[in-house]
This record gives sequence, structure tokens and C-alpha cells, in this order.
Amino acid sequence: MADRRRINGPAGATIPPVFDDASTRGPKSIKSRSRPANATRKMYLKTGVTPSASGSAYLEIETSATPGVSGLKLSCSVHGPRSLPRSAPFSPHIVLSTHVKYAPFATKQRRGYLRDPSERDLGIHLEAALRGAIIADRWPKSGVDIIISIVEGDQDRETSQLQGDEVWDMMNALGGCITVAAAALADAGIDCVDTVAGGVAALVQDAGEDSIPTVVVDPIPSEHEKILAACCIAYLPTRDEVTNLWFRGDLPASDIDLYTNLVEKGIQASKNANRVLVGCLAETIQ
Amino acid sequence: MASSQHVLLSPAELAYLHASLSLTPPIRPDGRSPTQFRPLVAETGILPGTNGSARICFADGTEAIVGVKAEVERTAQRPGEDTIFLEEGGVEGGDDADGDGEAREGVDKRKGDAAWVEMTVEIPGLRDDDSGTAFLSAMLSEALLSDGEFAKRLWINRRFHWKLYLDIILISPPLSYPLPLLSLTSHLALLSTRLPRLKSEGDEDPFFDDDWAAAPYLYPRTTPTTTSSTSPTTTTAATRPPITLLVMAVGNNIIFDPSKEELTVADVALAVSVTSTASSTSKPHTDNADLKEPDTEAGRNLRLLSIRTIDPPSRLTPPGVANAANAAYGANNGAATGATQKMLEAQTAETEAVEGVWKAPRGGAKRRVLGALVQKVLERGGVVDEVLDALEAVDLG
Amino acid sequence: MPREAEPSLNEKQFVTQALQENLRLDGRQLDQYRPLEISFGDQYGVADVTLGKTRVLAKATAEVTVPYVDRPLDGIFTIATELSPMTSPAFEVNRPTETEVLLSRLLEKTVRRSGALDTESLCLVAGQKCWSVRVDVHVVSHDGGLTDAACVAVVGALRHFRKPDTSMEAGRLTVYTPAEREPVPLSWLHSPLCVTWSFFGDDGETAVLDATWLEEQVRVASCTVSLNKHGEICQIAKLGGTPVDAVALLQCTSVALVKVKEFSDLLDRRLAEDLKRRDKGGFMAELRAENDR
Amino acid sequence: MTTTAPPTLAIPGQLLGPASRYQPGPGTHLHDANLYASLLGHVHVAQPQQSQQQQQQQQRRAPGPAKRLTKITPAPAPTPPAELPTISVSVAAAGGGAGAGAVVVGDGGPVAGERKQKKKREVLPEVGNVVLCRVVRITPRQAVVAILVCGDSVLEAEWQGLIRVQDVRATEKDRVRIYESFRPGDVVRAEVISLGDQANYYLSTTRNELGVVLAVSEAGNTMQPVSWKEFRDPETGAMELRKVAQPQPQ
Amino acid sequence: MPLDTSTYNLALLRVDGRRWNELRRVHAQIRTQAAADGSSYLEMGHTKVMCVVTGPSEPGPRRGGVGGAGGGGGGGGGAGGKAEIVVGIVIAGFSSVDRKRHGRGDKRTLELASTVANGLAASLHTHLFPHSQINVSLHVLSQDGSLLAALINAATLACVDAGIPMTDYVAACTAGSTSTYAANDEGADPLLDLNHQEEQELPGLTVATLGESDRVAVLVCESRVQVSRLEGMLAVGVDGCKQMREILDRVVRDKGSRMIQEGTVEKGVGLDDMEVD
Repeated sequence: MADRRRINGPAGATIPPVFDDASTRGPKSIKSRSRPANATRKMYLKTGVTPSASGSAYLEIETSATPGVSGLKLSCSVHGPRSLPRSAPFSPHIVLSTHVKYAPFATKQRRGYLRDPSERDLGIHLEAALRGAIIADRWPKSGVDIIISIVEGDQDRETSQLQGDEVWDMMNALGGCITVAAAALADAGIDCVDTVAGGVAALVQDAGEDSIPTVVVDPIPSEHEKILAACCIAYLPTRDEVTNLWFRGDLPASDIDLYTNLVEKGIQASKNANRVLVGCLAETIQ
Repeated sequence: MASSQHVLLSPAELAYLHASLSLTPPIRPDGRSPTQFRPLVAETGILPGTNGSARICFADGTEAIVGVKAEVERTAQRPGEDTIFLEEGGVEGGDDADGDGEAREGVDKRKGDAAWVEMTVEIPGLRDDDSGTAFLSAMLSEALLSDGEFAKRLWINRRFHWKLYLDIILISPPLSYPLPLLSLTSHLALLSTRLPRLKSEGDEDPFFDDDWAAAPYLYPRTTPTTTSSTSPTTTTAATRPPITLLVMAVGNNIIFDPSKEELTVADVALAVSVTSTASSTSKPHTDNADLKEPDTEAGRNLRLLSIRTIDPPSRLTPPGVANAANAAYGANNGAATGATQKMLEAQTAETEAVEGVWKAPRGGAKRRVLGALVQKVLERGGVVDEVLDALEAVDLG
Repeated sequence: MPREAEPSLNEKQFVTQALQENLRLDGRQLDQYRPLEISFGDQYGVADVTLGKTRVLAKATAEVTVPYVDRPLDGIFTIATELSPMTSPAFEVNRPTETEVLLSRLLEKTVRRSGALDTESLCLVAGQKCWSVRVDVHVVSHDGGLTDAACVAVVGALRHFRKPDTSMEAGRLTVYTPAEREPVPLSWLHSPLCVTWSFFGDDGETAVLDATWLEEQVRVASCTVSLNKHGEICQIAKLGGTPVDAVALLQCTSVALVKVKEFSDLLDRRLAEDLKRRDKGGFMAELRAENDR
Repeated sequence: MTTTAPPTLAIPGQLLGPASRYQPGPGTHLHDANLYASLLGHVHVAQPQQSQQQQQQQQRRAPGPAKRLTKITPAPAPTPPAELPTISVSVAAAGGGAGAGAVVVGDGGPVAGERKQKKKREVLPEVGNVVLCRVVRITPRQAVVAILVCGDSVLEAEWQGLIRVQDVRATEKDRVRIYESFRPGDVVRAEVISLGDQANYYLSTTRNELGVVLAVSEAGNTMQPVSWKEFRDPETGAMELRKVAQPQPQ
Repeated sequence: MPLDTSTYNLALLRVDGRRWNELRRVHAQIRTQAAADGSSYLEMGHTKVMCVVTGPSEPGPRRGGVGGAGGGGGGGGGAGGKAEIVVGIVIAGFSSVDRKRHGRGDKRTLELASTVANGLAASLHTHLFPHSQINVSLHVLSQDGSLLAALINAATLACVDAGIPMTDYVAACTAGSTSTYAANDEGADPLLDLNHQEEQELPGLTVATLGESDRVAVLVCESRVQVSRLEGMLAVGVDGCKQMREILDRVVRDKGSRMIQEGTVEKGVGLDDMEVD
């Protein structure tokens, strides 16, 4: 699907130079994880950043110490409830539509202006996570748009070259999206069952092929030698319910505990995020 | 919306369906058992023009066709990877001669890239860039790629690789949520996919054996007599492509392969992708002349690849109004009658579920429910084994 | 999408009835065209064609770009058709209607696929640089016979067009401005033109040339034949509609050939006149240049 | 874990108290016999009314996105749940909450809250609300209006409404002519009678105090209501037909 | 691959060993899918097409969704009086020899869709279903020439299966000429039913006629050819259409008689039924 709205680069443009620094040379140097296995990174959350929107929030996760690793910066704005377009059919509930978009400069690989499948995919995950949280029938025949733009994509430079790693980054991004969207929804005054927050946990193998894999919370791909599996969870603390579960990896089906343990850790991460979320909301109404 | 093509069921119907499904044992509209799949008709190798193809037709008439095409493509030399190549250097040697057979052993030497597989899903009535289509293809491809293994099978040498195109076409209009159908079809298609045998050595430009009979399967068979695949039993791939199952929970019941109507009242629905690999511990079983339980039990060890929550359409269903709160039925309390529609809604929404009155579920799924779902899928000799056995019985043309 | 306003039943009946009796509302013969006029702009590659009330404007442009990877030796040649709301409210800006798709396909098949323009001559450096010639067709007013008019316009524009001269020395490609070197015409092989038949009556027995918009709305089938004056068919398109007897179709093509010859003669004449006009200008310019010196 | 006193500030999902002690109001939801907040904002506890009658009048005065009686109401009897205090959460301005809790009467509570708040929370027209709307266009069958004010909170979004010919007045419905009742540009006070179809809310002006409140004559001057069906242009003295709203003593 | 036309003049055999007036093997079925109102599967040589017809039904909210952009107006635009025939064509990526992705917006695909729609409209009694829509969705599984012809035939079969009243079969096939355009010999023999290779090299046209008559519903020629050769090609094409009609007719009758034998009227298809031999 070509982008006809904008003037893109001319045909046969040259590839930008890739600077050959030490980190991309030679065997990949694994920076060992600086945090304890069950500690999430520091998180900054603020609501009401976009005056024009009915509700908005901004989330920032600290960039880890290692050079070349960026943090996560999300800004979310909620528009609505507003009347549905004329063409839309009658709906007894509020119609949720989520848009997640990477800024073109957010990741190492430049993103286009149009949403690519992976971004649509993120949007759908987010929608599933939020629809469980909101009380939809409070707002008949109206719609709400949740627009998240990922300003900085929490992506490492050299590991993003290896295959599959974008996915792990996407999981981190999704976790952030869920949390920031929840804050923006609350700010917009749309009825929610609970404050939903996202958390990510991963099963990593740090010391060689046949070492014992460990479960860590809020993983950064560049900090681990191999990520066997990871899951992103949207969790409602007071109801103790999961609205969205996204697991991916390669686990033996024989021991289910490995999986359950992963999920537990994910929920724990989500709880951590939720603490920040609640605190942020509390000071919003103070 | 991923899963909700809107089903037009009245609140009463929804309530009835939900009630009957949450009985123990659940009573399904089509009288299946909770773990029973819909009967299906399957065939492979229907398209000579492709490297592998399959067609599955469910009894309810939904039908899908998958074709796999492979093209040789020059591997893009990414900056900073030369060194990695160098250290790969010597070990190749005979690794190529017998094609992908070595894929599992030669893992660390071969590199795969997710970009080597391109998957397109065609759903009649949905645009290509429709989010539902994007969701489906993302789910299917992630199941395929989530273990780094698959892309490595496409490795030819350090300069070339196979580019695999997986075109998934839903022929019929999407009557039920097409995920299981598409997944099973692409499973068969991949299973029947063969790539020409490589004749060139090392990193020179590849040339291939034009004898199609000699072409090895993408998923190598355990028995050497792969080419003469007359009876399905003689050839079973030790490692199988992933299959994605749709499983949902209503009340305390776990229900597999839900129909569209059943999905409408789901409390939670999961798409779970699993695959079966040749058990690294036990040697690949040679005598699978019969596919009795113990044999497959021994040979197959399942691996969990991906799980996704399917947003159940139940959240979008209209709520019922209990007689108690319904003005039309001369409700006992004047306030409720006098109150506005919103009040009615608020009341129905804010009362505990009345028996027989449908209420769109809120919130998510309890932890234990999710756990139970996954466990149920992964249990030995469970549904997954049944499905895999059933698929093994399909003659791979 | 706002639908085209349809003629009333009476109108339809009247028109068809009249045609049964070999009468047309504007008093033409069944196989008679409305007056076709071609004029060229001062700029190279601008053709303005009027066919009765139908008016089509075509402009050819060229730029240097990179050839497609799969055909490195060929230049790029595209025909872009634009049916703007200006033409008719039934057309929207960026949603191609069926009419538009079919029109552009017809032009594509007629002009491009029949090899009227030698695309290999557009290649400058194999696989690296080539000319991309693009014709934009704008329908200014639509009163039927769109295809025929558009086709004449495209062919006219392309034959009238001059692309900047280029030269290669030592692997260096230089494109000269018109001031430096006189622009060169495209290498043109043959001039295919469209003739559209419309069929009326229950089994399409009445064949009519150059139907007006009203007649087009009433017709039961249509068949567009593209030929060049050497009597070569470039394209025939009878895309459905009421079946027409095969023999009748054959007759249509033979008549079409005659028409095409007329048109291409007209086109040649107009081009020659335009060239003469320009040559004089060029000559004067040279004189002036001498005087300056 | 029943808290004795509800918190003053609430965050979605926060426990407000057992359902046995409160009646759920706006901004709250019920889950396992407990009331939880569903909005971010201040908690108000409203004591139940003494008599529905009084409540009725108050609501006529200060209509809002609040529940109110429609005419189909049988003889009002205080309801068992109504005896419980209604607890509600509303987005309110900083510090506005405490006071709001006091002044609130009945379900007007959230309205009181909303009136104060600086960043307004969007409210939806609900069945029973009295809304102010402007007539956009008229057809013989209906008048299409744009709802501007719902209760006494100005709407941010544009909601479209419909006054069908049979909903214009209570009597002689068959005689009603839309063009004799409304003209484009009129400002109309109407009551929401249904959520309507996909696009429109259905409005009614059958009650006396409902109808055109502000009309401009063809001469372009604001007119004065002179009868239940006529406006007069003060300048030209020309009469124009409308469905006139009974002026409200304020 | 340059098609060696010289051999033809010697042996009068074509690259795939057919004579000039021979069709390729045509294999067709109807009622291939339980879900649809009408469905068919058709092979002309290696060109394989599936067709699913739903309707006549209430027009869906989507306009121009599947292939509406191309198919719309099949019913003559008059939204009121006639059923609209909406044709959607999905050309599978794996259908051609070298895989290429066909987007839905592809103009060629749209043109094909429109042609099929209008071609069917010539025969279907759409005026019997006012304010309704007939959805024809075609899937191209493999193409080896004569694509348009295959599409039209498959659509006709599916419409028969769907029980939509029609005047007669709309049967289509292609015709060509033995010598290329450049080799400008008048004595070139006509050819019937071109395959992909011949389509690339030789001039050809697609004809669809209504039933046994000589009346041409669709005539599409996309290659350059002398006028003089048209007549021969057209004659052969029309003749081929008659053969094709017989084949389609047989398919329908066989299926019908089989259903009567089985005494079954419910739709559905067994594995053997779909076996691709």
C-alpha cells in the first residue's frame, strides 16, 4: 500500500550510511542486567498533557544505562465520547477504536507514515485490553478514539538487527500503551471497571545455551543473551482479572509451571505499573 | 475488531446459550462434546503449481485454501554481521548437500530471518489492510516464527535463502471465526511443502536438482521413503508446523473450536499455538506403522509457541432488561419505572446478574481460568494430540 | 457516491424508438461522428480535443528516473486518467469509479500495450536511468464518446510532445535545457485510435457510432475497437452487455477502420500545421539571435 | 473488607462500600455485592428524598443528565432502594468535591459537580432529559435538530436529534404541520424520548413548557411569543407560527 | 521462452500437442461448497477457478467492498428495478508461475470483475430481484491462459447452482492465430483455447456467447492483430463457446441426475467429489 498522501523519497534513493561503531563490531557484548530479576524500570506518568483532547496521558520509562538503548516514550490522547459517524450502525455501547503509531524516528528502522501491520496488531491488542476495562454500556451510541503515538520505541540498536527482537520490543511497547491508555481514559472520565495496567515478563537464558533459564520482569532484549519466551499482560488489580494476555516464545508443554510462573511475573510487573498509575491519578484529582 | 463479526442474537438467546454452555456437562448447540472439533474434509497437494498446498472444508461450509511458494532470494548483507558470518565460515561443508534435514542439528550455524516468510491472508469482504486480517496474519505468522527454528529451514547458504510466500485464502464468507480453519490449512500446506534439492556447494550461486521426486520436504519425514508417500502412515514429520487452536471458557467449562454463536457468549477466548517437535531425548521413532496412542505419546512432545487473547464479541452484545426493572412489565418500584432509560440500564447493569437475563460481561478473566485453559490445551493425549493425529491421517500428495 | 441522474422512462423510450427509426436527437446519421477538433497548446505535449460537447485535455510530461528492476532496459510510460467531480457529480476525487477504471484500462491497452511508444528508446542508462513519460488525461466536459476523444487526445499529446535532448559521454549523462538543444520527439511507432460502437434495441440490432451521453445511458451494449490506419487491431473491448451478433461486430470493425483513417489523417494534418507554426517561430528566433550578435 | 466511611476521592476500581449500604449512582459500578468507583473524581453521598413530588419540581427547575420522572409514571411511591443514600463519583474541580457533596440533592449530585468542574466531562443526552437544540432543517415528516445543551451542561460534541411530526404536540397530532411548528434556526427546548436510531435522538415537544424558545422572524429580528402557537416580530408586527414553549418563570 | 511456431506448420500440432481446434481438458463441478447459495469449481487445462455465489440477497452495507468497485452496475446501475451483480475476484498470489501479489485495487482485476458482471447481466434475469444484490466471488487458484473465459464459465455454473433464473448459459473461450503479429502472413490458421505460453506469443481474443446462438456477449482482444485475421479467430472462438456450453451443460445435468439418484437435495460435497484428478 503506497503512501500517496505525502511526497516520499525519490525512486532509487540511497541507503543512509550505518556508522560502524564498536558495539556492532565483533561478538555481541551482552550488558548484564543491572536490576534485580523482579524489578521494573522507573516509570514516569502524567495525565492531562493534551489540552485539546478529552483526556490524555504521557508515559516515559527510563532509558537503561547502556548506551544505544533508548527508553520508551508514549503519548496518548483520548477523544470522546463523541457521536458516531452517520454511516456507523446503532450501538448500545461505546465504540472503542485504538490507533497505535510509531513515530517515524521512534525505532532504528524508520517507520512510514501509514500504520504497518505490526502497528495495527498492537492496536488490536490494546483494544482487547481496554475493552475489558471500560464499562461500555454507560455510553450508548457514542464512540471514543484512543490515539497513542510512540515517540521513542525502547529499542536497542544492535539487537534489533537479530531476528524476532522487534517482537520483544513490541511487547514492552504494548505494556506501556495499556498503562498510558488507562490513565488517559480515567482522565477523560470514561467509566472503567478498574485501572488496567500492562506488564511484561520474559524467560531469559543468560549464560550460554544450556544454562538454567530465569524469569525476569520488564526485560530489555539487549541485556539478555537469548529470550526464550515472553508475555505481556493487562491486569486489573482489584478484580484480580486479566483482560489481555499475549504470550510468545517456545516452551515445552510438559512443564506448565514454567508458563504459569511467567504469567505470575507478568502480573507482578503489571502491579508495579499499576502503583504508578494509581499514584498519578490520585494527584490528578488532588 | 478481531473476532466480532456481529452475530445478531437477542439477549434472551444469548442468555439461553450462555446458560446451556455453562451447564456441566455443557450442551452445545450442535451437540458436540466440549473438546470435539467440527468434522472437516482435508486434502493436500491440490495445486501442482505450488511448492505445497492444502484445502480444508469444514462441515459448516467454511473453506480455505493455502498455497506455499518459494523463491530463491539473495540474503541482504546487513552491516555488522560480516563477523558473525566469518565465524560461521568453515562449518558449512556438507551441511547443504542433504538440504534441510540438518536444520535441527545445524541450528547455531544457520541464521534465519523473520522477513524470509511472507504471509498474506485473504478474507472475502475484508479489505487487505483491515485490522482483522492484520490480526489473523500476525497471529499465524507469529506462531510460525516464534521459535527461531522455522526461518532457519529456509537457509540455503550465506548468500542466498528461500523466500517463502504463504498465501492463505478463505474461499467461503467468514461464517465462523476463521482462525482455526486457516491455521489447520496452512499446517497441512507447510507439511506438504517441498523445496528442490540443492546441488551446489557452499556459498556459490545455488542450483537445484530438477527432479521433483528428489525434493526434500520442508518438514523432513522421519522415514527415508519420503518420496513415495502413498500411505499417510509411512511418512510422518517428526517436527510439525504449528497449529493454532481456538479455545474459550464459559462459566467453568472449557470449550474447543467454538462456533460463531458460541463465541458470542464466551467469557474469555484464547488462541493457543502449539507445535510438536521430535523429542530430542528419545530418538525419532522409526516404527510408526500404526498411529496408536502410546506411539504418538512417546514420539511427540508439544511445545507452546504463542497465546493471544481473542477479544470476545460478548462484550458488544446488548444487555437484557429484567422484568423487575422493566417499566413495560409494571415494575414494582415506581422510581425505577419513572426513571429514565439510563436509570434502567444503570439498574440492570448495577444489579447482580438475574437468572436468565443476559448481561454483557465486564472485566477480564480470572487467572485460574486462563491457566486452566492453557493446561487443558497442552495436556498429554488431549485435543492437540487428537488434532495432530487426524491431520497426520491426511494423505500428503 | 452520488449516482448519475438517469433519464426518465419516457426519455429512454423516445431515444430508443427514434434510433429504431434511424433517427438521432441531433440529426446525425447512425455512423456519423460529431465534429472532432484537435488543438495543441503553445507548450509541447498539450492536446485539447473536443468531440461535440465532450472535451478532453491531455498533457504529456517526462522526467528522468530509475527503471523498474524487472525491466531495466525499458523506460516508464504511464497514462493517468482523472475524472474529477468537475466532469460529473458522479465522480469522486480519489475513488476511481468503474467508468474511470475502464477508461484508463482502454487507453492503457490501446496506446501502451500495442507498443505505440517505443519504451526501449526511453532508456538512458540500463538499469539506472530512464525517462518516465506520463500522460495526464483530464476530462473537462463529458457528453459521451469519452474513450474516443481521450484516445485521440493521448495520441495527439504524445506525438506533439518533445522531450529534452540528452547525451552520454564517459558515463556522464547530461540533460539539455530547450535553450541549449532543441527537444527531440518521442520515437513513435504507430497511432492507434478508438472507435466506440453503441448498440440499441432488444438484441442490440441497431449499431450507433459516437453516442452522446444520453444515448450512452440508454444503450444496451457497447464495443470499443482500437485500430491504427494500417488496419491493425490493437484492442477490442465488448465488456458484457446485451449479446450482439458476431457478424455485426465484424462489420463494425471494418467501418471503424474507415473512421480511424479519417481521424489519423486529421491528426497528422493538425500536427503538421502546428509544426509549421512552430518552425516559423524557431526561424524568427534564429534571426533574432543573429541580430543580437 | 467493608470500609465504614467512603473515601472522598475515588479512582476507578476503588472500593466505595457494600451494596447493602448505598445505592449505585453515576460513576459507580457493582461487583460482587460491593460498590466500586468507575470514574476518577470525587465521591458524593446523597441522602434520599422525602417525596418524589418535590424531587420532580426540582428537576423541572434544574434538569440535568439526571434521572427524572416522565409522564408515564404511575403514582410515585418511594422505592426500597431509594431509601438508601445514593453514592456517586463525578469528575470535579480541585477542592470542589467537598462542598458539592452537601449542596447536591438527589441525583442532581453529579450535575452540581459538573457545574463546578473546569474541565468538563462529556455528558450524553438521555431519555427524559430536557435539551436545548437548534433546528437544522425541516421536512414534512420531521425536524432535524442539533442538540446544544443537555440539562444545563453544554455539550462538546454535536449530537443530532429528530422531532417527528407526531411528537410536536400532544393534541390534534394529525393537524400538526412541521413548517407551522419549527423553522430552521429556531432554538427549541425539547425532551429526549428515545435514543432513536443510529444517527438521531428522538425528541418531543409535547409538554407545554417545551417548544420554540427563541425564534427569528423572516425580517431577521428576534421575535416574542404571543400565544401558544404564535410569535410576533416586534418591528414589523408580523406573526409567525411556531410551537411556542410556555415561558418559564425564572 | 520463444514459442517455436515453425513446428506447428510441420506437424500441425501445438506446443501442448493439441490440434488447432481442440479445447484443453475441462473439468468442472458445481455445489462444491455447503455454505454458499451456489458454488462451482472449474479447470481449463491448468487454469483453475473457484466461484461462490451468495444471493440474491439484501444489499449489504458495504459498497465496493469486495469487488464492488469493479462489479457494481452489473444490474445496469438502476438501483431500483434490477438486482445488482457484485463481482469480486481474488487472484491468489501462488496462481501464476512466478508469485506476484495482486492487490484488490488492481485495475486489471477490476476490469475482469466488471466484465464478468456485465457479461452475466446479459443472461441473468436480474429484473426479477429488485433492490437486491447477487454476490459473485471468484478465486483464481492457478492460471495458465484463458483466465477471463474460465472466470465467466465458472460464474455461469455457480449462478446455475444458485438457482438464479437466466436466459441461457454464458459460455466463453479464447481463440488465437498461429503466427505472431509481426509475421504478417494472411494464411495463419486460427487456434482454439490458448494456454499461457500461446497467449504471450500469439494474438488472441476472448469470446463469450449466449447459449448456442452466435450472439457475442463478451469480446475482448488485447493483442495487436491484422483486421483480416479477426474473422477467422472470431469464428473459431464462437464455435469453441458452443463446445464449452455443451460441457457446462453436461456438468450441470450430471450433478442433477446424481442428486436425484441419491435422492438428496441438501448441499454438501464429499472428498472424492472434490478430488483433483
